[in-house]
Amino acid sequence: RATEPDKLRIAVILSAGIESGWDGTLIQALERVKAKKPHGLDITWKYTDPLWGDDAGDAMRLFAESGQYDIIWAHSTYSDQVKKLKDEFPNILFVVVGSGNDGFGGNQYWIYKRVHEPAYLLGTIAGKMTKSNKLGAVGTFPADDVNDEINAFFAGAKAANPKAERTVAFIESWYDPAKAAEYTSAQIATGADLIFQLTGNFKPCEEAKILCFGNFQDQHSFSPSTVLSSTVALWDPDVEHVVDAWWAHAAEGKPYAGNTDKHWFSMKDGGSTMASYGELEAKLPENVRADVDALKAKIMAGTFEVPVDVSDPKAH
Amino acid sequence: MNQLFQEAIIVSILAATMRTMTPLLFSAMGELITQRAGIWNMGVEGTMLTGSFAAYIAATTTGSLWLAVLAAIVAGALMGAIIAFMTATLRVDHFIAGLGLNLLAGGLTLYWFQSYIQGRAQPTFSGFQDVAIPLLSDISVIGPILFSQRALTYVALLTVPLVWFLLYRSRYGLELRCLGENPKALDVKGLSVTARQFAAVMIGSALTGLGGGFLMLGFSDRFLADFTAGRGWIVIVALIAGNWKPKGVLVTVIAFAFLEALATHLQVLGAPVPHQLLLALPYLASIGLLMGVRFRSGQPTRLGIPYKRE
Amino acid sequence: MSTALRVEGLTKRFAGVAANDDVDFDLRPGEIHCLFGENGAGKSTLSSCIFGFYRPDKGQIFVRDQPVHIASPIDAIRHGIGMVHQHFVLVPEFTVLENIIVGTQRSGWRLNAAEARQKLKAICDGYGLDIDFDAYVWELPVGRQQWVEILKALYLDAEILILDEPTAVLTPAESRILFNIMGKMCARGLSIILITHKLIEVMQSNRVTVLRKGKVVATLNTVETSPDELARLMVGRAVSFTITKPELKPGETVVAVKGLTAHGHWGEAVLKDVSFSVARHEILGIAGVAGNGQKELFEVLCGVRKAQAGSIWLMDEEIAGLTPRCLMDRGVGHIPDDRFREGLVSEFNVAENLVLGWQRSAKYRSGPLINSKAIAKLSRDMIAEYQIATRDEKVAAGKLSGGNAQKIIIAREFRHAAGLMLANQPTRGLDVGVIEYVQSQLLRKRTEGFAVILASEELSDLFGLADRIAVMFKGEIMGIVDPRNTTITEVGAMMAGRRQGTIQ
Amino acid sequence: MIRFEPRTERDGLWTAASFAMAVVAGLAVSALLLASTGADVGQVFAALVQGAAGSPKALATTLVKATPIILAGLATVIAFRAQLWSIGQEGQVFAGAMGGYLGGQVLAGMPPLLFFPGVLAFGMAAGMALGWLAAQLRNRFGVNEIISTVMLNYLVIYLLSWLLQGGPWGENGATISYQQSPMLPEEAFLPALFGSNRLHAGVLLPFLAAALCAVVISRTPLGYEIRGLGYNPEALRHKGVNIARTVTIVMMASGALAALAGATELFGVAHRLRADNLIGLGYAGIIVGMIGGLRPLGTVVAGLFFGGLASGAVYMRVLGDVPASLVPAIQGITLFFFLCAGVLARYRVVRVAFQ
Ligand SMILES: Nc1ncnc2c1ncn2[C@@H]1O[C@H](COP(=O)(O)OP(=O)(O)OP(=O)(O)O)[C@@H](O)[C@H]1O
Ligand SMILES: Nc1ncnc2c1ncn2[C@@H]1O[C@H](COP(=O)(O)OP(=O)(O)OP(=O)(O)O)[C@@H](O)[C@H]1O
Ligand SMILES: [Mg+2]
Ligand SMILES: [Mg+2]
Repeated sequence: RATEPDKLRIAVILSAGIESGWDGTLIQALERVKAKKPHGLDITWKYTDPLWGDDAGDAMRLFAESGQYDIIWAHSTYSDQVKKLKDEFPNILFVVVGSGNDGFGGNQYWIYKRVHEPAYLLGTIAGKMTKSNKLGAVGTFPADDVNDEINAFFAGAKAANPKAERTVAFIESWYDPAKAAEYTSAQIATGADLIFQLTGNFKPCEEAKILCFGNFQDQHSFSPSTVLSSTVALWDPDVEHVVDAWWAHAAEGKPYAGNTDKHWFSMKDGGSTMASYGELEAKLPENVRADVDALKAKIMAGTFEVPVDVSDPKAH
Repeated sequence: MNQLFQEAIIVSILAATMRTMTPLLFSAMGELITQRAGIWNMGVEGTMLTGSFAAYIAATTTGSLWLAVLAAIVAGALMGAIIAFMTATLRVDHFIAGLGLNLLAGGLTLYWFQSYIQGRAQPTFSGFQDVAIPLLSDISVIGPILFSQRALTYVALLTVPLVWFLLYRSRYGLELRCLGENPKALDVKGLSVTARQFAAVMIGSALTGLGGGFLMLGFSDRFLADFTAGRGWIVIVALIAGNWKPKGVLVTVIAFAFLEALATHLQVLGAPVPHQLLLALPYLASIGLLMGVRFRSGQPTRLGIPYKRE
Repeated sequence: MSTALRVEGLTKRFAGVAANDDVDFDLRPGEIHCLFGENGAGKSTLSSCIFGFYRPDKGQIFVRDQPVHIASPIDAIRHGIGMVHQHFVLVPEFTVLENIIVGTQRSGWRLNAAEARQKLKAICDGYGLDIDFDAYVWELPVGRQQWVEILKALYLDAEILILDEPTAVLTPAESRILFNIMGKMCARGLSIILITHKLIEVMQSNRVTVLRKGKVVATLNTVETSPDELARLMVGRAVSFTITKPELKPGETVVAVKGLTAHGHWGEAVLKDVSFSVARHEILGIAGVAGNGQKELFEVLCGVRKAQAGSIWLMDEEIAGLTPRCLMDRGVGHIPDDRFREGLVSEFNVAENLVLGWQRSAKYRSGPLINSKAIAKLSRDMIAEYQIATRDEKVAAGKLSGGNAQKIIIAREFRHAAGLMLANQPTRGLDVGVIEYVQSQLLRKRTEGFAVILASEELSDLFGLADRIAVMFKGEIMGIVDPRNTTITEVGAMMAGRRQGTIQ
Repeated sequence: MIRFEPRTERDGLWTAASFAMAVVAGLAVSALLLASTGADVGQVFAALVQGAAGSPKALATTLVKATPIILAGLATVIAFRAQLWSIGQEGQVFAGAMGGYLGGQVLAGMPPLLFFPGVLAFGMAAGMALGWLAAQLRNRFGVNEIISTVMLNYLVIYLLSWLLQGGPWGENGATISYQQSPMLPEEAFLPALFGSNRLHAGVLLPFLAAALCAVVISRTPLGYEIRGLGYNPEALRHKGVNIARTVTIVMMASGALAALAGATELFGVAHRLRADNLIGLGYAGIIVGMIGGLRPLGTVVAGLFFGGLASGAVYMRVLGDVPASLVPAIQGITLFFFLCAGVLARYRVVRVAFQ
């Protein structure tokens, strides 16, 4: 290339809408990366409403054909659609995210997002703080990148408190607050006194006056009196990784080399973190906080590895 | 699993039954009024959804839950007006009008919702809390089940005798049932069938909308797409299975809510079956129950048949 | 006041066709004025226009010589007009009282049942009527339901009463009571418009207006006319009322029923140990007040109802329990009493109705498809043969008048049946011209060698047509008599529950 | 004074005018809705039209999107014409995809001429089984078909969830992943037409099916019985038609048509079994069947209209910057105007003189 590019335009195809943790955190990461101006690039982006399946494919094609975009970032499971497009638009970098995809390599980059490490930390807190020795988790669908969190949460709890028992429920829906509430209440009725809430409804915790944990973004503001902490997805390393790959191709002429295996940035790499305790910090016993901080430090130093377990979580 | 018979779990199941029942009961009573007036409104789902949405908007803009309740009622009545216009005035096929309403309500609420939250964090609200009735709620076992519920749960239970009284003891009820059985009998006495069906559908739909409103205000803190998730269909099923009688509808709604609560708790207790089977339990059991019962159909004779004079 | 009600130049069109064409009509105070005319002549339409139920296209109505605007039944009721419709406008699920008071109360939340009950009781006492106000209407026999209809009008203080074919569903005895009461009403100053197809009843009125094809043909003082003249005015030709039945020797037995017992929906016995047989060239009449098992008997015979016990032999085959399809294939024809519910699909056109039940027959198919050409041709033949008054075979059956709809059923059944014809009330509600025609067709089948089972509430018809008459009461056969040596009174007594032989 | 009076005969021109008015009114109200949220109306509609019919590719997308909707619509037509109020299309679409998937496993390796008819037959058989079940529940146990079909919808959807998650059909590999089956082998993709990469051979099915339905309904004894069943089952019973049998046939035929939608969607579009792209097709079919006046031809037209909207929707979202849900809103609004037009078409205005 004669001149190095100074602009990077990204089209993002959302999966649930920016109000959701999954999509919202990506946009926030984009803002942060943009501010850093990697390679001196002026990064701009445009995102769609939630689109699925073939509609997502059509949207990708539209973006690709418009010639206006350098990276097309499909924020959910669209590798089937990308497969049809990637060779037709070899200069565009396609990103697919999360479970349910295949790695084709080339100009398709497959980004995985696991927040199992912070989930393990939350589990540690839960294991130490539970009085009933019963913990609950309410999930949407038992997908790969949901199971890893739930399993890690309970693994952390078990390590901290061998007596900790677990209850798990799936509502089989991405959105049904009423059902979510009922499953949470049922877990509380079985004696669970700390809930890992992946379905976003904290009302039952408020009513039962128990603490719970949010997922994927800092959900403290959703329910300041109950959400002690949350797992938080940070897409910054993913975005930077993709931007670098694009730069290497566009500015330096290197071929794209998308991954064919699952790859994710760990907590150590800045791919995820645990939200602060906010005003609930006082509820956390000093020793628990110290233990969690120590564990976190070990994870960050790479001396402790949280195992990835994506098997179907069962109550026991 | 053996925890199932522990008192705390049983109480929780029954308390959950009461909660789950509430929105269904409001909406089913509303639909009962509508159908007894001869209008087979298939738009329950859409009406409930609109009620939920209106409640959400009102709750997040005004901060008042009771204004939100009012908004759900008004929104329901407006949906009722659409249905009434299509069925009673234009005499369009009732099924078509109702299914169309579902489509319209699904699209409009989502469109407005997305416009409402565009470019900002989704506003939330804090919904109804349980109201413990003094003394009564302290009774062991049944106290938390019956007397520590959200205020609207008591209201919902109250609508059953009220609707019964309206239908069977008031002159409006007699006229209303006449609309469903043989509207011509009112027409030949010079009373406007259309006006009465309009009133009935609007009042019924207002209640249906309130059911959707409760779903929002009692269970959630925010609106989402397809918020009612098929509960409108359960309402219609409850009406048929309840044989169009207030008491029958109450019983079916409770039975359905109980099955759902039971399935929820079974899953949480780790029943050794696929969780999908537990989720399907209320539906499986409903079919099974209906295969067993036989009764003289209480279906209004002219239900769903547009009334034409000439 | 010279007239209670007057109509000038009233025209009412349905989709362009005039059902009433420039009708002039007047009703004098205290008189019974008959409207007489063929099926579809426009009698009900005229009544409905007066009652404000239909909006006429043209014309003026005067009540007690004052021009009035009647836009809805509420106006009519306000002017003291009451109407009993040709078909019941009742809610079967309501009690008698509820049926009467629904829509009449103008204020208050609660039902004023007690007040209404008193007012009704006064009305009933005045006319010597006895009716259980708390019975559900579905429990009542049709005759009683008619009283409920009349009470509805009286309860609204009607002074001008329109009765549209009230006697079509009444027994002769009930009709007599009705006429008695109408007499009392007139004596109290009520004026009555009566629609009926029965000439004996027309002759009991004060005046009669004859309608034909929507136009008034004549208005006559009843004493100055005769049944023959009325019939001629109505149909436009002479009608013969005497049935001439050729003497025929019964042939072999076609159908034999033994010990037939059937249960109703609630397990009650609706047929008890019924036995009879019918031979070729024979018409077996079934007499009885409606609701005494005739309908159920026909239903069992044509296969739509299961019998609990007993046997039915058709020629040499036991047919009890066979489906309607099997029986139709064995030549059983059936004219049901409820023509629009059981005999026709109103939304289907005439041609389609003429092959109802035979749509799969090879005659009307070409390959897997329906052969509409063949059906159209057959239809045109049958329309001509049976003189069905319709524009063509593509008109929906529901748009035809009752008489012409009945002709479709008769044509179809006569065309496809071979051997046994079941006819339940085939002439109910028909005008005299059509009755004459239907009766002649039944006799023709008899001559051709059919066995015919004919139920009718008109004893005179049965006596004219039947070779033997079986009298039914509460699901039982009280006896089978020979009309040539039995009187109508004797049969009437059996219809009320006396057994044959116990009559002196 | 003027008033509305029913027409005896349909007036083609007036009918067309009524529906044209409905389209205009529907779009006008939709434009108001758009304007109410500050969108650029012209741009949005331009994008919509471009995406629906602006290019051969757009037209192909429209056809592909219309295919399952029309098939489910025909399922509605058959059932509703017999006044069997089946709401089971949704579950039957799922069943069709599931049956087809099973067929794909059973018939793997067969030559295409056997394979594709075979898998479609498997799919249809699954839908027929559901229809049969609802019919039996009605005939034997008197369970209203609205209830049974609504319930069966839930059951089928949960069954699919189990099959894909915990059951035998989940995507293999080390992990149980998203709820989806593995990708079908390439030779199991419905062949493409005209070398297009999206226009699969399945798009021909709705037209064949519609023609078949039209002939069956209006020209065969069975169709006669279906129509009669809708109008007056009692008369049919008296005239020797086996009502229970007819109900069973109708429900099975309806199930088969809806299932065909699911199977073509699987083999023609998604190429793997998953719920996402099947959700809502059955309900859309009900609406389309009804907008089509419960006539096969009308259903095809209405289905193409809906397909166009769905296909244009993507353009609209991407180019027009409006919320995705505008399309269902437009669909709902136009549906209501269509219903009004249907009424209007049957009336005419007359002058009357009566005091
Ligand atoms: N609602 C209607 N729509 C269209 N045409 C009608 C309607 N009602 C009556 N007609 C037509 O008007 C004509 C007169 O009908 P009407 O009911 O007044 O006859 P009728 O004299 O009462 O006959 P019947 O003795 O059979 O009761 C008939 O030809 C009929 O087809
Ligand atoms: N929707 C309609 N369109 C056209 N004609 C109609 C319609 N409804 C009824 N009619 C006609 O109106 C007339 C009156 O109908 P109605 O049912 O009152 O009496 P009927 O059919 O003559 O029966 P019957 O005299 O044997 O009791 C009949 O001629 C009938 O065919
Ligand atoms: Mg009449
Ligand atoms: Mg008549």
